[in-house]
Amino acid sequence: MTAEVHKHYLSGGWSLHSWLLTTDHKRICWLYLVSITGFFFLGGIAALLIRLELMTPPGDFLTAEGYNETFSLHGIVMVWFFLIPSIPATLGNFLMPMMVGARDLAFPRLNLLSWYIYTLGGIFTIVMVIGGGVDTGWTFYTPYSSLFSSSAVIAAVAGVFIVGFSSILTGINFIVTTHTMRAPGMHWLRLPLFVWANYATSLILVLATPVLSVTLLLIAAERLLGIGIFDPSLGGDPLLFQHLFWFYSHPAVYIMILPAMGVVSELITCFSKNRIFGYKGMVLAIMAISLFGFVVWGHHMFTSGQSLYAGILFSFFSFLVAVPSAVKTLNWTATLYRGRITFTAPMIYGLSFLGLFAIGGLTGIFLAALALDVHLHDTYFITAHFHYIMVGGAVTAYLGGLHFWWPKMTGRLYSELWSKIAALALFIGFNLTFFPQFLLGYSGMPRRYHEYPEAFQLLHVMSSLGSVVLAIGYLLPLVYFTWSLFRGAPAGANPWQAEGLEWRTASPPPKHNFVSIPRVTEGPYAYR
Amino acid sequence: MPIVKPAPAEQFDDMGQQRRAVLMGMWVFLVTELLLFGGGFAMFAMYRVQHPQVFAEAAGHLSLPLATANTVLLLTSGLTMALAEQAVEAGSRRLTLVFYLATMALGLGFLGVKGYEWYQEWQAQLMPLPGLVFAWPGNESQQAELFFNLYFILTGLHALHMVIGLGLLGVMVVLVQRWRDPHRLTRQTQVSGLYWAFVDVIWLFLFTTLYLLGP
Amino acid sequence: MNYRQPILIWLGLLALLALTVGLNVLMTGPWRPLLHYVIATAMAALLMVFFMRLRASDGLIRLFAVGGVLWLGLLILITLAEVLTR
Amino acid sequence: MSTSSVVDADIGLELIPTQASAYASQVDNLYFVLLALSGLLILVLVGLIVGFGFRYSSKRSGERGKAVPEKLGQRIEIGFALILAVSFLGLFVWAGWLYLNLYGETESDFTINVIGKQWMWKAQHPDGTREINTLHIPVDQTVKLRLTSQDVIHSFSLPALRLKRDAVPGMYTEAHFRATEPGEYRLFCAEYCGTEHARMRGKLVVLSQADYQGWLGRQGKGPSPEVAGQDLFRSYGCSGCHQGDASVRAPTLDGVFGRTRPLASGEMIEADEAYLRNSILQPQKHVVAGYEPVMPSYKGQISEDEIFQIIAYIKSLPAGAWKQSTGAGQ
Repeated sequence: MTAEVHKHYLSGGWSLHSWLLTTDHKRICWLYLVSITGFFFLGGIAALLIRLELMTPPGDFLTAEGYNETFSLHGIVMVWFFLIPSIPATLGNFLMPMMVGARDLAFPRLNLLSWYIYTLGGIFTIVMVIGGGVDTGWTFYTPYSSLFSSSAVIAAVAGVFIVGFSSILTGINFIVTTHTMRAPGMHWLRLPLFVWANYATSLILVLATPVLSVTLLLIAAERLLGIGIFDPSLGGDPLLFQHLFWFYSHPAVYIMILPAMGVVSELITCFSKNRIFGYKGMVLAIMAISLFGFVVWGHHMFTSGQSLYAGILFSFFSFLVAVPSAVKTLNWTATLYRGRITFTAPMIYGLSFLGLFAIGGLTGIFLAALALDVHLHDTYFITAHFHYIMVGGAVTAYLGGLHFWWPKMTGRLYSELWSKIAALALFIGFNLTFFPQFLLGYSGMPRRYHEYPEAFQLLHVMSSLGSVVLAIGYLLPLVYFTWSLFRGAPAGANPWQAEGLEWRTASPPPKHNFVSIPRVTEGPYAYR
Repeated sequence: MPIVKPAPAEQFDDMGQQRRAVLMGMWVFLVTELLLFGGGFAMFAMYRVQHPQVFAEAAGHLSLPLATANTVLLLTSGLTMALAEQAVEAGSRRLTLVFYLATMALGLGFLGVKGYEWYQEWQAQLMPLPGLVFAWPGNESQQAELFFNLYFILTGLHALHMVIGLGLLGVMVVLVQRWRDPHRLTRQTQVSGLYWAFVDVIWLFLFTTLYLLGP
Repeated sequence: MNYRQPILIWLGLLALLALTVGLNVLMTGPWRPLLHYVIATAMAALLMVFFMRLRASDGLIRLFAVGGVLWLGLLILITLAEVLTR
Repeated sequence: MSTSSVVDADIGLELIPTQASAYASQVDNLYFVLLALSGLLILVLVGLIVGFGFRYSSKRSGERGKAVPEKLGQRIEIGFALILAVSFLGLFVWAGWLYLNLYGETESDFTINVIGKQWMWKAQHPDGTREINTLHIPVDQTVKLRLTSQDVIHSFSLPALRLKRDAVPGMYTEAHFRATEPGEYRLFCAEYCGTEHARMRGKLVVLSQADYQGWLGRQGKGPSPEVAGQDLFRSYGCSGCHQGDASVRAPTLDGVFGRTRPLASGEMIEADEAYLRNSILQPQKHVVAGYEPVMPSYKGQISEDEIFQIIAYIKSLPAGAWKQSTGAGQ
């Protein structure tokens, strides 16, 4: 190494101006990181309140309205303000241009705009929702949301609508960047899987979000102007809303999990020092999931009174969409074979992801099976299933990715011991919280209940205790990450001996990512 | 006029790359717009098959002549916009301005006719807003109301896009007036042209769906 | 400048419009809506291929345009199929 | 807040709820098969991760041998995908078949009408007996549930029968079951429906047939739905057009139920419950051939309860019933 010190992207100054008007994707990543972390802990507090209420069978800690507003807040914040933007807007923003070998995203100013839309929309919603309360759940089912609820539905819907634009802009930016900004030699089959995953996610964002937008717009119009669209008394179809909502919201699940799969592919290859097993298969699986994900939405409606034929068709596709996910799990596991495995914190997150995602995926099969879904629909089994995918899967991978790329983003190392403790606490706390909910679900406990028959108390108490461990697991990284910013040891360009263009530049990277644009001569994960 | 040597924005390698990126970005954006309207079309389709008679009857209460005139206006504005694109490429500032202004005039004409149509429907008491009387002359007033709700939402959403388009053209007129960087203007004109033509395309399907599926 | 092509396209569009409105006035029967949509699609195709320069664009952009239409078709087809078999 | 108004079935925690019907045990079988399959896959996965973790830990030095060749890797992937797809296909068919058994058309012994409203379940038995938040049914009878809602979407959930069906405003949904085990079971509203959603629960009581008859006898029952429906038919003025001499203006309704009717639009439609309901609320939707679309809608004037009763009355009329009665009157 020469002694020459590059000016990196953080050395451009700390003035407010240099952050709030930046168009550097790496700085925008930090803006997102701050907003998203705020929303995550807000949603987390709501979750703890929910678990606290459910310690005892009667509704004694929160009123019925209070409970309903709390779980709605939890759902709305976590789905739209945390999970959907989480990995793409932070890690994706930081890494997409670096991984394809570009100086920035194709539209840097659009990128900044999308952060503003996201954050202002989010703050607006939070203020309105906490001030006025919304009790519809994150699903906004009509006619409850349009005609019966007396809470601040319009504000919530408007907020989600606004944030939708931010998703769309990010999606456009990633798609165009992947298509037009790749470095010389970086052809499609040399892209890291993280790029592929974010690309597929962007396709979903772009194709699905507008349908949600127009649907939410109509709920607002129905409440504000009395223009009935979903109103059964005008001959409106109560299932129409569900169709349009799930046309977005089912693919939205893949918006959350695909980037997570991308992250895990990077983690597992790096810490087993091995090529990914079946790269082409992985790419194919990513694209298959994102496209097939669009034709399974009706599996949220098996009990709703939709046509039985449609139910059968949707069930069939739901079984099909599970196959590529299973193949991916096989490939990750096979990547360990004959590798050199180190159990660093990011790797522990990666392996936790494998286990938790497998449980979440397999219970998804239970729910694709029509008759079984009828019994399990709207019970705690569902709650447990999607938390295994979204928290056990997406959030675990998000944290794993943060731990992996933290040295690159900051140039600092964090405490190894504490990071491993946090990763283990999360794994244990998560299972303690959500495994009992599978049992609750099969025994019949419906979701969104603020009081319940006494027989279910034991399992609820276990779940609530687990949530405390989980909360500690989430707070720890906040502490040692902050500590590392000031006291952490310098990381060097490549602390993990990882492959990938982002590791070939300094940590933190210079303003335009590379001193000179790299020329790519081989595929990703050249570990052997 | 001074010849400006074109330079790409700092994240791009060359002009070709920038042009490709900008056009692709616009097209992807238009796809999202398509799906925004698409949700509305899906709703309409669902209700059209559930209440076929009333919906056909209600379509008969809309003014086909006015809508046809509007379609002519919009198609013509598509022509002038395409000509504006050619004019800017040919480097003629005056012609570009003329075509831009013609496009805007035609667009304003469209909105005027649309407004008159809404006014007529308001007079005929077919506007289902709170505070207004909805007087449907036939049977099944509720389902007719559903039709008119969808009609006003879809045409309103389209009119909103027209207004945004007009705003965009207004900005472009100012930029053409200044004529700073012709390469950039060409790119911007192409993007505005794409948006304007897209609003045309949506209108063609709205016209077909709302006006032509009468009894 | 080449005025010929845009004006020809515009005349074609007006002719198609006259056709579809004429059909609406003169024709009855179950096939009429289908014809309306065929004509609308033809008009949209003219607009997209010439005014939006799809003909001169690279294949990828054409793929996006077609993909968007297909996805919309997916949404409409599946919901309609569900309603009609309910 | 008091919980006195909610009556839960007095049963403890059951990880597998009592199988109160043969169908329930079939669903459980599917569950056990899936549990076994998932357990096996998880075991293999965890085994591999732990095994590889030890065997290929970076602390063990030494050569690792060649990676799996790409061809072989692809074969493994495809083979795994195929095995899964085939077993999924089996599960799909099995689960779909059960689903059709639950919701599809079947012969039933009697029908219970259930209406969801914020925040209670109202059930009505064939003889007119009504109850709230509790449902008594006899054992070994095929019961059809016909559900609707008068406000928002609810969901009628009976875990012991592995049965759940949404009650949707503006729509009839159906499900049937045949309980085989007398006892008390839980009843929930499973679809979130507003403030008191969690209190919209009660119990299902499965009685022996004799006990059921006894229970019905003890209820102070009102008029049967047919009789109540006949009264409503008069008081809403339906008889003015549909009955007697006026029936030129409107179709007669005796014996109409279950028949296929030609419509003015040229289509044919079967006169089932949903059709009759639509004809009351949206009369112009399906006008019978040969009649003018002159009937006014009763939307907003008639409750879901009353519609059930009128339908019961129309169903009870055999073909020609009105002709005989008017003939006898002459």
